[in-house]
Amino acid sequence: MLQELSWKVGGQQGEGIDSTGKTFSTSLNRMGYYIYSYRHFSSRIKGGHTNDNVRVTTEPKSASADYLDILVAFDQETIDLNGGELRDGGIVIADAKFNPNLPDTLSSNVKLVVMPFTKIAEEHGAVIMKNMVALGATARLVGLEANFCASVLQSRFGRKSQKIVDQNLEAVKAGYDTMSNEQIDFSAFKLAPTTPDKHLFMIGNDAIGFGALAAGARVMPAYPITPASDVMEYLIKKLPKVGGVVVQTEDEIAALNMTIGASYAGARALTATSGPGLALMMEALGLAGMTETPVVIIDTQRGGPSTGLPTKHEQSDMYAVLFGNHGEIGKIVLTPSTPEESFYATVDAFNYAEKYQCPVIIMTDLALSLASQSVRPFNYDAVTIDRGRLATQEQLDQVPTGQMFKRYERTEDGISPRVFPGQRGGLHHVTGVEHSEIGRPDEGKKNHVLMMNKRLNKFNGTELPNSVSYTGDKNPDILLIGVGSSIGAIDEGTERLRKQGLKVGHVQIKVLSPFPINTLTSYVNSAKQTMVIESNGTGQLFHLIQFFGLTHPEMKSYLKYDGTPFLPKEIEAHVKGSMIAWQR
Amino acid sequence: MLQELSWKVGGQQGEGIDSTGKTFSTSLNRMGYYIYSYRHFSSRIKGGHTNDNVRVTTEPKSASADYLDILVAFDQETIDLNGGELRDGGIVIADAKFNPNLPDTLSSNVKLVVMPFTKIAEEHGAVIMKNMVALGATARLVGLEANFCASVLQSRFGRKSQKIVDQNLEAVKAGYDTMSNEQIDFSAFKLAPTTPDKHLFMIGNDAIGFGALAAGARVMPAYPITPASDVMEYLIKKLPKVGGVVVQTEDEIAALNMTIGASYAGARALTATSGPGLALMMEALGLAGMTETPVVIIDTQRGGPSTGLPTKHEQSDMYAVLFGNHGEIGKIVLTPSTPEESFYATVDAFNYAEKYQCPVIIMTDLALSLASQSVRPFNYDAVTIDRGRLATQEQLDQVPTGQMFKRYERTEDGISPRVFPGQRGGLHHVTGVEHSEIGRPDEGKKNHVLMMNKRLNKFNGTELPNSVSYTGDKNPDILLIGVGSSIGAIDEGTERLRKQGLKVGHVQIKVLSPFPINTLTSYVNSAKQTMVIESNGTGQLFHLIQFFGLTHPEMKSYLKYDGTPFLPKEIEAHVKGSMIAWQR
Amino acid sequence: MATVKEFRNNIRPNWCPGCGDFAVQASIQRALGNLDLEPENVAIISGIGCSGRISGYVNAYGFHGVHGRSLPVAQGVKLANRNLTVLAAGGDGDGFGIGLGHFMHAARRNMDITYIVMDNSIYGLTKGQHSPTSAFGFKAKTTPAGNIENAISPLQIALAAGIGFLAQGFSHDVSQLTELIQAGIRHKGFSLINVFSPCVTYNKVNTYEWYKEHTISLEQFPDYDPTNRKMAMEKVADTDGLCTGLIFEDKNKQPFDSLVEGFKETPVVHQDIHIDRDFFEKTMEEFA
Amino acid sequence: MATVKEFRNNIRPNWCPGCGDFAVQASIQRALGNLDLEPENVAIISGIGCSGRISGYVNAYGFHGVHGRSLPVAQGVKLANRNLTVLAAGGDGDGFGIGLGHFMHAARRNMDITYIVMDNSIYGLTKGQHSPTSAFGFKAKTTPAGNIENAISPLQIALAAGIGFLAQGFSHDVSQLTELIQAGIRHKGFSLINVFSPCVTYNKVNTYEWYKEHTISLEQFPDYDPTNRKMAMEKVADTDGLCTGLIFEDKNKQPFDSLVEGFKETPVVHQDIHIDRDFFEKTMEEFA
Ligand SMILES: Cc1ncc(C[n+]2csc(CCOP(=O)(O)OP(=O)(O)O)c2C)c(N)n1
Ligand SMILES: Cc1ncc(C[n+]2csc(CCOP(=O)(O)OP(=O)(O)O)c2C)c(N)n1
Ligand code: SF4
Ligand code: SF4
Ligand SMILES: [Mg+2]
Ligand SMILES: [Mg+2]
Repeated sequence: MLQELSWKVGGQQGEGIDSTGKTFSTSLNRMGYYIYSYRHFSSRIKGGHTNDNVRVTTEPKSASADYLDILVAFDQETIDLNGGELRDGGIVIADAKFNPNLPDTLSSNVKLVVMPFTKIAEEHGAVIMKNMVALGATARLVGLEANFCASVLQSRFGRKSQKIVDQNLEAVKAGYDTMSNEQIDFSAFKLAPTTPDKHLFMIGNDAIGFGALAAGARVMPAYPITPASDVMEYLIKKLPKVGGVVVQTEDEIAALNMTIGASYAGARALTATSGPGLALMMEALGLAGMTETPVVIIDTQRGGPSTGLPTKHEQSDMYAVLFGNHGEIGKIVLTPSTPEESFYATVDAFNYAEKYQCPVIIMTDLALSLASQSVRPFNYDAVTIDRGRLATQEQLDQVPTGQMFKRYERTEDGISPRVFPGQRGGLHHVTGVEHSEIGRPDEGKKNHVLMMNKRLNKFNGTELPNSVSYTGDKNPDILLIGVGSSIGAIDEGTERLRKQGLKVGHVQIKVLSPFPINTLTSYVNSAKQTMVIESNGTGQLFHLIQFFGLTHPEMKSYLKYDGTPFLPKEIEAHVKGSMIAWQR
Repeated sequence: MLQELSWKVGGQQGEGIDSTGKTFSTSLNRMGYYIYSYRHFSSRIKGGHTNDNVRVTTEPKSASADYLDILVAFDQETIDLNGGELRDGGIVIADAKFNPNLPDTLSSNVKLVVMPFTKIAEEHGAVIMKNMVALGATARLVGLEANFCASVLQSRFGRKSQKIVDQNLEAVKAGYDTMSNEQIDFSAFKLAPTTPDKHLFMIGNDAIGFGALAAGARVMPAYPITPASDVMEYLIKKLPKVGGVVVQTEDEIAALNMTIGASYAGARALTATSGPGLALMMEALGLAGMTETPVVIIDTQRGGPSTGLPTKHEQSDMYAVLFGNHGEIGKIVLTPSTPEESFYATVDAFNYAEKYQCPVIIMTDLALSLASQSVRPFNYDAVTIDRGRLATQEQLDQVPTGQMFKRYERTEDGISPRVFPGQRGGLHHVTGVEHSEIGRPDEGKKNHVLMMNKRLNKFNGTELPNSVSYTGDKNPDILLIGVGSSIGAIDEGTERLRKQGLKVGHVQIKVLSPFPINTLTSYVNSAKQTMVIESNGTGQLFHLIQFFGLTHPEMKSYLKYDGTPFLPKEIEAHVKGSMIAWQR
Repeated sequence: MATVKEFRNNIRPNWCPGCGDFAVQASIQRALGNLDLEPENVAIISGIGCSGRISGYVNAYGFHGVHGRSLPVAQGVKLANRNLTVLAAGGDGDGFGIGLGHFMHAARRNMDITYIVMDNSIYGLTKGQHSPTSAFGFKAKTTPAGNIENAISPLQIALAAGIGFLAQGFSHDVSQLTELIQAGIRHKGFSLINVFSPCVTYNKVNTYEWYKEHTISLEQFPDYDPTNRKMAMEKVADTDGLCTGLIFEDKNKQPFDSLVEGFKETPVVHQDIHIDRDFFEKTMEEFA
Repeated sequence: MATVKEFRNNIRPNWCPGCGDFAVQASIQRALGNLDLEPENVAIISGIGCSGRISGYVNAYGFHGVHGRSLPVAQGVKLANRNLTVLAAGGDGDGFGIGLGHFMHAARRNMDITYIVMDNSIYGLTKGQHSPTSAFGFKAKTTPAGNIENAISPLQIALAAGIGFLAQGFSHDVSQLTELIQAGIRHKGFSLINVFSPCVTYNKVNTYEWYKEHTISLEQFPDYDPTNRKMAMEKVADTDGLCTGLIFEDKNKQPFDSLVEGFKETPVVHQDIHIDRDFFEKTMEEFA
């Protein structure tokens, strides 16, 4: 019996690999299993290898499994590229159509089951249903019902035609039956049962889109880019339902400037992009900072530099987000680790943006943005809306006639009252030039210093709530520090090492600005050794920690930058290796 | 007798204050004096206070003086705004036209000389010559000949008409004569003589423009922006003489992309900008890094954030230059301190760009870019041109037919041979997508890692020559670290403190990337206390040092961010204060 | 009710004496007064340049953004509050140089915004470089040997972009300009009023006199029909872009905000942004 | 002498089977072969999109830049080496969306570059969002309720920008397209060849069939005179931009590089960039 299952389906892009994986994972999620599903795809539309790796567990996990149990292959390339991930005793289920064979390196440990997916599909009405056949075969192998995906197929095709649903289910059943005839020890692949717990299933971008909707965002100007586009595409469907609007702008420069305009005029507004688009937003980002206009920017990191690896995972834009604009502004950067955190971080983002009157960037990485995961249902009551310091009409009425409203009043906490155009008595000026309290250009020495201080000191010393999470041992021998989607892999690595008797702690950083340096310092000081784990080539997080003055002779950097996220076993092995080396 | 003179002329923008200052300073420079002249101006064309502060010394200095000896005022505002800078015994020479008066705070220590500048000028033919009258008055006061500026006026107006030259000289003489009648102890203002040493007189931007010309730059696409425009405007005059071309592009995005295209096709190419334009160049900067295209970018820092203080001094774009592009690329950032260094740094920049095949940014600040200074003549023989690793035709002929040239060959040092389009046998592809050795998109895991390493490790551990300069005591009690134009003020501060018996050392950083962390570490370790001195609000250089792992409990940050450069006395006072506090 | 006075503030523009932009400022103030708008219901979004300062010189809500991006900001403002009268303004470099793409896209997107360009065929604030509307051969700081790029025709490109309202004014004629701005504001959709606004400091060719000599008012052509796009294109070509007055108006074009799916009459800014529990739960359910 | 073969490399395009871009690739290869150019004297600069990949699929020097910026890069290449045949290429989003400003400015700057846009009225590579040439009402991923922006007309804006050569092709007709590209390359100055290049995956409206039905070749109009700009503007308006063939050519326009002050016949890249001592000293003397 399998306590957890790691299954992968692969073939050519445009062949329906996506939806095969999605049908499988969604169905299992509905049954109460926890899913983590990660897609491999490339920057082209049809053709080229793609695969979907679905990990099925009975407890929440937020990483791919180390190994594959089952590989469903629609072409030889799938076997050649992914076969090596199969564990001893793993199975390849392959379409007979392409005369599959196992490379020599695999043949001794892995079993190849050849099934006529395409032929069976044809017999049931359409080649395209070969995916269904494969799902049926999988179901039989892991001990699910043949109709395990009925509800999902119903939701997907039911509105189109019941016939399609039925045909598909028959194809599934045919695959199921065919697999029954194979000589396999089915008990070895039987998936352990789970409690029928209800959870959502979504990608991080969904959680952000839904979070924005719930937080009251009503205007989203954006420009398509992988892996950010889903946020826009989600809100295009939803905002019309609440009187909001998405505008696909001509470029990212327009997107952020329009977001600024909308926010200035009182809407909660956001935009979403990835590296190349972020690069184009730098000037407007500075404008938002200088004019203290609350905006929310979603930055989904992908492989860089330049166009880089648009469909691959990387965490290499931390510097750009933190330091990319010219001049000095205050900004908040949130780095949630999971879709659940992404949802609440998005709600927080809008509140912070208006509370601190500054740009807030929610920074994800490709794995967080695009991996589908089981997620606890969100709590409606936990969604609150705080629009920050808005001037009341009484305050505005007190502005002496002939004078302007002090939009940039220098208050003790640096936060000034806001008004929206349209409000009587609130007239003032806004400019990206250094300005006075009423927003008039003012190049005076004293004024610049005071205004710089006002803008920069808003979060002096502040650590936002939940700036880090901590798991593992207190006073550990080694402290692992990560950011973003790596939480799952690092947590699993941590747990395994602890089971081996090592004292390991794990801090995941959830806020990059204001950077929680104090909290982090006490964690680092409580540990003998520290390892900063991140997906880039230069150690951005590592250097960032030093940037804030925290250095430590036993602080090491562990980098991975081949375009794929960390696996638990990699964390385990690398940390162990480092501890052995260190103890010697 | 004055060992040095600090003179300022002030009035409204558009009134010729600029050229008054320039005539004075250029004339004295020709006489062999050393000049440092700093203009105060604002972001408008006519009207608004402007002034030019000229410091005249017999030894090279690269900072404004602490105090004024003489203030020439064309309006009351000039006195009100600048009178406070006069030393005890200083003199205001003011145009009778506006009925000048000294504020009470000044009247006890400062002398007001009222002279009918405008009236005299009118008598000599044109109101506009009131500036000449003021220059004559100044000449008499400090003991220069009445025709001290004859050669400069000749060069300026001679080609137009000799009559204008003569009229102007007569106006100067009239001012001279009128001053002679004043009851002043002229001997107290007599300027010490100097050796008639020959030096150039220019702003940092001139030195960069001339450096680019000498280094063989032949294509400059750029977009106007303060304080960078002069570089373009200089080269517009010069490049046509050597078959080159300047294109005023539609924006900075086009400017850098066009620069990339020109360099790819074999020209030495550059662009120049300031903060807002730099922000727009981030995407193309990443492209240059990813495609290993040599480009030279001049970034002249001004007050930020956003449009900020376009005509004021600040050093707040260091982060943006170092970290602004998304993803990770290798780049070189040079930060010369003086026009002389700017010239050679520009020559170096083109050589480095082609040697390391990466973008090189020459970063100045407004004071360096725009202050006019005396400069030692440049050495023609020190200008060498090294175009880096270019494939020879023999190498190209060896590329097997049907194969492409390995433009991105993975060599030991990470530097690959280049060819230019037009070369037979050199066909290859260039892309901002991760690519193979022949430049084909390649998203493979292994390839990305190898290519990242290739690009990032080019300068691993390298410190470029002259990455820092050092003056002052060995093993100092306090080490001062600065960057850019502050060299003069810090050096003077250092000298004064040393004369007071303190042990002070001064490191000026000339290269921000690759950061000379090793050299810096040994300097910091040799000192008891360190103070990082910079013109911004967050301590960018300070944090940058920490970023590279160098922290020190006695490392302090000294920031100034009111839009004006450091004065020697400020350095002196602040450092002294800090040492006293520390010794207690 | 509001008058021109209420749109004046006590700030002295920092333009050079004689700059054409003063007349544009006055015309905007008059137009807004004539239209009986309240200052608080007007937002003026400007770019960077001498002209860009204008948002600070009209007593209304003013936003002075970055170079070339006034239109994206203005569109954002309009999205958030469709009840506001939104004006965008800036220079020829700002609007037809760095901002050209935004202009063309804003024109075809057609939000109800009135865009006023102070066209002096020069970069004023950066001290006299040539601009996209500088004529071929024009000498400026950056074209000492004469401009070798062909000038852009704001009128031609606006028509090509499918603009719904197009007019051209001249700083010399404040009453005409006032009327054009009024008409632009009244037009439901995107409108451009290109204004010949001489730079007396850096452009010694396209002076007031030059424009007086070279421009012709469309009133001189009694048969001219500004609702006829073809006629407009021809007239613009025939006059080499130097005609003034209302050049084109398409009154049937629907503005963007009236076309947005699900958009409400109440501006976004005045809506309750809380979503109700039911909608929340149902929407969440879609992820199960 | 070069033939079409020499412009083929052994790389299989990653486009979907049936994509219109294959025909554009073939046409470029044929045109270059027909013109008897050598692969090493041709540089193709492309943007980002499915179409942008084309610079890798022609055996010549190829540069695949960032999204929307092929023209600035291409102009840089031309400045450095005026002897090269420089092609720029990309999609409708790349060229008329994010890159629109560059296009208009490149057209008026008029360097000798041939720009080929693969116009499929969709964002292909990002999976089916509407593009600036998508028609009003068009349904795409980002316009589920139908596009509410008006499409840009590449032909109208090109003419408005003062372009010297304008043609339109269709992927269905490789021989016409080949000829247009040849003519564009031969034209001394900036040329645009807009190509209807159907996206078979995401655009289910503007299919091969649709274009076949809706486009009309200018050959059908024997009196059509492509040297007559006015006629061109009318024809473009009359056919709603759906005509194919050579639309306009102004043979008298001088390209940028022939107008640059002091520019030499020898390309910059082949000049000795050392300056001589005399010039150095004299130039330095100006600072004394
Ligand atoms: C991104 C950016 N690039 C350059 C500048 C510098 N700059 C300020 S105004 C301006 C052009 C002004 O010309 P125009 O728009 O015609 O306005 P005018 O001053 O003539 O009214 C430029 C290039 C800037 N502020 N921002
Ligand atoms: C700055 C930037 N923004 C967004 C993207 C994402 N992106 C890649 S291609 C593309 C549009 C493609 O459309 P089009 O230019 O029409 O080319 P097609 O794929 O249709 O040939 C976009 C938005 C990007 N690469 N860079
Ligand atoms: S420089 Fe020209 S545009 Fe600017 S304020 Fe002066 S006259 Fe007006
Ligand atoms: S998605 Fe469309 S444009 Fe892209 S390759 Fe496929 S058919 Fe061509
Ligand atoms: Mg202008
Ligand atoms: Mg397209």
